[in-house]
Amino acid sequence: MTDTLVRPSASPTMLDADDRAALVDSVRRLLADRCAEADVRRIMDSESGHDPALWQALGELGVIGLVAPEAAGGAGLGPIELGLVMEEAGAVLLPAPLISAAIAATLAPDLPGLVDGSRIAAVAFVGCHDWTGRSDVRLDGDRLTGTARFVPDAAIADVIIVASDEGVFAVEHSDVAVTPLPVFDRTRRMADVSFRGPATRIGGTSRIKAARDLGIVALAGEQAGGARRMLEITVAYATDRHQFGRAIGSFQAIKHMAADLLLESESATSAARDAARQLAEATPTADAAIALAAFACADAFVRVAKDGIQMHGGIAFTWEHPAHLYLRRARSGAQLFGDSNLWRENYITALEAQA
Amino acid sequence: MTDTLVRPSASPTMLDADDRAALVDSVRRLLADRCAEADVRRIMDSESGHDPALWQALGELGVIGLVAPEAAGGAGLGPIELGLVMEEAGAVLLPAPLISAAIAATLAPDLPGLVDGSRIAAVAFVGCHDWTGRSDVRLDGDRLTGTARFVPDAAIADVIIVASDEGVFAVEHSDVAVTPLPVFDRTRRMADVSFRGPATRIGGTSRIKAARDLGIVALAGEQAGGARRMLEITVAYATDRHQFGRAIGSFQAIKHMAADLLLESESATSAARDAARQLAEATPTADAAIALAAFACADAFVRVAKDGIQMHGGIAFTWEHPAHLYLRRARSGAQLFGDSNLWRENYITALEAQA
Amino acid sequence: MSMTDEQLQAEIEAWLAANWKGVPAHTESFGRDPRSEWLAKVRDAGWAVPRWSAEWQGRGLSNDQAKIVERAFAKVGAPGAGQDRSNLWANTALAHATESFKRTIVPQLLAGEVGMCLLYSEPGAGSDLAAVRTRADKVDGGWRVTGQKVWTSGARVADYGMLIARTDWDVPKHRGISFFFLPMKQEGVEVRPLRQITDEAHFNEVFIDNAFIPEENLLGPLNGGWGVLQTALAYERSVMGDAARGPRSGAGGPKGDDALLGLAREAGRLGDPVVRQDVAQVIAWRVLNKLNTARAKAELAQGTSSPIMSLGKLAMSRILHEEARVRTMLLGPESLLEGPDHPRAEDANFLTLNAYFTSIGGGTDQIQRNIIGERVLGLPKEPEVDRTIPFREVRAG
Amino acid sequence: MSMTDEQLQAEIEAWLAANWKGVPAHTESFGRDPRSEWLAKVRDAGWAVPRWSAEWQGRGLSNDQAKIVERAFAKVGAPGAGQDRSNLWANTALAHATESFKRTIVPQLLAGEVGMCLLYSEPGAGSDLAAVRTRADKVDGGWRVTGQKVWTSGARVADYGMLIARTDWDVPKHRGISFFFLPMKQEGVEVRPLRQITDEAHFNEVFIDNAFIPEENLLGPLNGGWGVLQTALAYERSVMGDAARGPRSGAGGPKGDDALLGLAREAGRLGDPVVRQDVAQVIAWRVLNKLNTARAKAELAQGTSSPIMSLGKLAMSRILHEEARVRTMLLGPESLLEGPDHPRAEDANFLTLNAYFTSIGGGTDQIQRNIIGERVLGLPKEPEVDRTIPFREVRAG
Repeated sequence: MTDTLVRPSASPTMLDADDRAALVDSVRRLLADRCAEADVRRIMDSESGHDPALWQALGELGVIGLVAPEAAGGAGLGPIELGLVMEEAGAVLLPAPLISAAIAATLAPDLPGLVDGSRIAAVAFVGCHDWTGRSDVRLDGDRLTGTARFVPDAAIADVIIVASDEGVFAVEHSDVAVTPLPVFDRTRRMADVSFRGPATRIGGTSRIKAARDLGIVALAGEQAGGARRMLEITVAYATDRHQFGRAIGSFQAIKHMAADLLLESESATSAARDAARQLAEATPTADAAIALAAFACADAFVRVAKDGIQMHGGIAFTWEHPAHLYLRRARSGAQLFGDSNLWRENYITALEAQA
Repeated sequence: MTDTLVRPSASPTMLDADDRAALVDSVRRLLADRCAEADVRRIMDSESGHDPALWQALGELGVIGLVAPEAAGGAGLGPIELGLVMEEAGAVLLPAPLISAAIAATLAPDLPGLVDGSRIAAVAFVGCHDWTGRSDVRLDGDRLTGTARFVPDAAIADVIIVASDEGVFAVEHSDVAVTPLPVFDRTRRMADVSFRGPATRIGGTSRIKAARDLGIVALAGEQAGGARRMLEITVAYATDRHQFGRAIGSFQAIKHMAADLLLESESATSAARDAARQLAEATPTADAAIALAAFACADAFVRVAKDGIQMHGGIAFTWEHPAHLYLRRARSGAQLFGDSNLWRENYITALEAQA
Repeated sequence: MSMTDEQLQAEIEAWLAANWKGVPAHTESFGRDPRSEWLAKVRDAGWAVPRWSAEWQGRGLSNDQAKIVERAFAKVGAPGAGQDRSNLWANTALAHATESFKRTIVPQLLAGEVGMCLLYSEPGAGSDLAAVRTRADKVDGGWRVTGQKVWTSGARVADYGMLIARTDWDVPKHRGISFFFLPMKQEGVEVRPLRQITDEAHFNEVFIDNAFIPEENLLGPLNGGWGVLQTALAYERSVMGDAARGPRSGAGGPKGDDALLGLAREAGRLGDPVVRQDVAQVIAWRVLNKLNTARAKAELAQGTSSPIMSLGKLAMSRILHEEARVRTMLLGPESLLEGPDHPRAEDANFLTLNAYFTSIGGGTDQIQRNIIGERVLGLPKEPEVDRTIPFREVRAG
Repeated sequence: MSMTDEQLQAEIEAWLAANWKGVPAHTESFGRDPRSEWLAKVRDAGWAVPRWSAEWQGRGLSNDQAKIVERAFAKVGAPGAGQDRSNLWANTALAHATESFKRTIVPQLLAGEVGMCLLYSEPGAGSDLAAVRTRADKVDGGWRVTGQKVWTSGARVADYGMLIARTDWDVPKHRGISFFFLPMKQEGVEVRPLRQITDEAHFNEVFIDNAFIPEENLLGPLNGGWGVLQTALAYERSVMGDAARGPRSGAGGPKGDDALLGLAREAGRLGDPVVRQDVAQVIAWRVLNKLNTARAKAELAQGTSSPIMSLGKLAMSRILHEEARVRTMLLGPESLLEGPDHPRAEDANFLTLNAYFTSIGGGTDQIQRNIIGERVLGLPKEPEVDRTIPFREVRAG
């Protein structure tokens, strides 16, 4: 794979439709080549849950630095392109720290090595954006103390970026104690991170919400892509599999579930792309759009994965079938920035603020 | 109809299975004779919404005084028998003030004329049992002032029984101002009742909760019976009606909805009967059982009525088809002692109290 | 016809400036159009059907130029332009009517000079249009028709009904149907209003007893009516779009996607976390449906076929039923009421019942899921028991 | 045998007092039973199958008297009584096996001296058992079998498998199936554990390659296996009852209908009104299911057939899936974890996946809705495309 992202000519933050299609296509081809189901299972079963070679390939394609500024060596693209790339990543359950990378590119664009993937960042949201409700990290002079819970990608990270109410800090891996967590979705590793020493302040709080929103947009894209692929897998099975002398997809019980799931997965896609667009354009209604994507995409992916297993029947109850990997991924994403009830609540709050 | 209730021999409050079956059968036969769909429509379209001849027949059968003490001329039966009778009443959408009569028999067993139906009672719950949340009736010396909202059967009542936090009062119809309400379910009339004069105190507050609970048991029975009948009507139609050369009930879309609705209507029946039994036996878990019946039966009836219309297709979108009458009845019952969200909340509270 | 866009724009604007003075509102969707005088003028000027040839009173414009016409009309609020895309009746007649009949009827249809109605559905054949049992028997000079139709809008004022009737009973059901313009104003056609569960009467039953159809009123080939119907249905879908109506009362509170939010606030329920969850979900579904539609349109505009377009009706059905539930929850006991003095209750109850207009009308949700499953997702069809046997032998009703 | 109830009661109690000293726990549902010594004693005393005749080691008791036996055993916790109602294998063999085979096998089955497994499901025929493609071809002295079976519990330790296989390919699918006791301990039978989505392996795949079945191991008539299967399935349903398992971890918090309430309290979420609604609804469904079951049993006891009995599995499926959702909501991020250090998360995640054991296993919810619609509500069956054609021509897999 020697493809490299088409760099935008006119705008630094948005590609035209053709360039966007080329970007998506190049990512899709890389993933088809390097992230087949067997690869996902190999990576998932490895101790680290990380494949450095795949990561390097993503770096070479420019995906890791997708939203990093051009000045920092990134592609300088925006939420729309990130969302589309994540749809591809989500479709194949890519086990790679791309969401962390996107958030880090917003919070810490100048940290060396992040754009090309030679160093990996994990991000701990603590304080008002702590979606776990369980972290107790505080600033004590120039030192951070306490533990950040459920930090994605922390065990493989070279640097932990802490987004707190006191500002953004960077801490080297060697200065923290990382406790990898036994996670239900082995394609998305997490760890608790305990701080006990000096932290480098790399910014104020002004970018934290934008970074979190970008993370949600990336996750929403991943979920939409995952939902669509799970539905494709299910529809293909329902077309091939025969019972009672007929393809099971010819039975209304299956056909009608599929129709309902199409509505879910297409709605998720619309929500994810609209949130990306509104974040890119900084519209006045962007908060609502992001909240909507946060719960609509999470719920859609969980539902498509769940009903998709049911539609398969026994075969999807086996470890060898990929269906449960989608359900696991859907469940981990559904907690990642707070659950759907929280985001429905946030959605109403955003709508009230608009009115 | 010259049937009269089998009087209980051994117990004053509970029939054995055979006598119970005979009771239910006699009620069913009366209703088949006097409360066919055409009768319901005639009564519903009348100004009062009440059929004195039907009421008299119910009185002669002993149904009006079903739960009134034998000493007062009633049948002296209990919640179990009331619930079974109400299942029959609900099945045919009987437009008659039976629930009010049952509550009145508990609150005001000694008021003349109620047991045989020669006088009709309406009951206004105000104060802590005010399910409307909108009544403002207060005791001022020996006078009641303020308005009780949404009082069932008030416009045809000879006496209004007020169940308040200060006790139970009886007020003659001539001493109140009754404003009939334009109701969506014309088979269950309601009115606002404004008090402006003297009220006779007929009891303390001790029986109010039991009376309200009995009302819920009666309503739950009505809802279970309504749900079962609506499902029967729907299944019969799905068996007869042919589309695409097949009975529509042979399509999974219809068949599977019917299966789900059977679960709903049978669960409602179980809930209604269990609440009746626990109230009759004054079990320690009766509060929970009554709360469960309150929301489970209301929700089941609404769902069966709603999905039943959908399963019929266009024919049930016409006024002439009875389906919408069941939906209207389901909707009115679902508010009658507070809505399902309230009762789910009460259920949890009751479970917490048990634990 | 190689006018530039600018020239075209200038010509329309000048024409509108000279001619457009407003018209009475058109309230009944299907009856004779009170704006006929204006519409005739639009037709005669070539704006009614700009994509059609001059022979049919069009201008032979490209789609892009036709859109310029439509936009100019839309800008001043004038009706009647672009009927080459939107007029179900005229398009069907142009495509399928006999030469003699369409010469007469198409110009009249473009000017709304004749009222029209649809005579497809029957009491015995709701979702299954091909099971039509209304019969048309050949007689001298035409056909004699007997049967019953339902769910007909505008039948009381219609001059013609687009009718499907069975003309051959000895072939499989799709192959014995013919398509006609039935003259409605004759003995033998009786229209009775149909009372809906909402206590309105927007629809009629039409009883047809030995009514006459002239030879020239046949559309398409004899026994080829199923094909004509398919193109007519396609037009209809594009014309009618989302047929879901809003709240009935004019005073029923805030409008728009987040009307529910306003209602919840009005009702003092916005502090209840349970209410907030349910209100958020319904608003979300409404917004998602709009986003889906916008995405489908954008994809169609780019020439990509979009699977999403067919989802709108199903989505709307869920939205309407669920919004009715949430409105009821917000109102509590107030939802027991109806009538003009209780507009919020009236809205909730009307919506509860009228939601079936969307979930049943124009193909039930169940039929819609079949269509999505088969045509969009490509799932195999059910075995059809009645597709190959003579209609006489099909059990129906 | 006209013993009074009191005499019977006394005899059992005396026998138990003399013989019952406890047995090792039986952990594997289908393997060879470690309690065989005790079970053989129960059998020989006539308590194992009290309703059967003495010829089959029973006592010819009435149902009511047999219940006295069962209750006496239950009281002291002794297993083995009342297998005339509960032992799937022995009942099937007694009803259908050849004389020579059942003389040997039935006593062994009653004492758990042979391990058993079920060989019905195939990778190509999940819900559609009649579409079995495992073949049994007649050879001298018996049959040779080749095929593949799945979802087999206990296959690793089984001595025999109850097998359905196709013995005639030229008749419609239900009419070419035979039912056998397949000896498992032979070359040609390979058992491989099947890893479930829960990362457990309760089930196996069984690969059968030219394995031998002796003549006498045929149950019921040749090609009459579908009928044998129906009676075996009926036994199985009554034996297995509700097969839904509870939470996997032993330490996963409170048990019982209102376990969710305890979990919500533990998690500090009981103050959240949204949580309270959802928890209430799930508990309600659990309680309603129990009430339904109790009502069904009461109706059956009165001799009225009850439509409710068949609803339990479908109800349980909804309960389990929804409880998994609510547990997840209660735990929030904790639900991301698994393993013994996180029992509450382990329970929620296990339940999420294992709920499919109920909603798919033993007939999917969809099949269950068909059964309820057709057998309970009496709705007409779907046209079956493969019921009358030779199995060879049926598309499957």
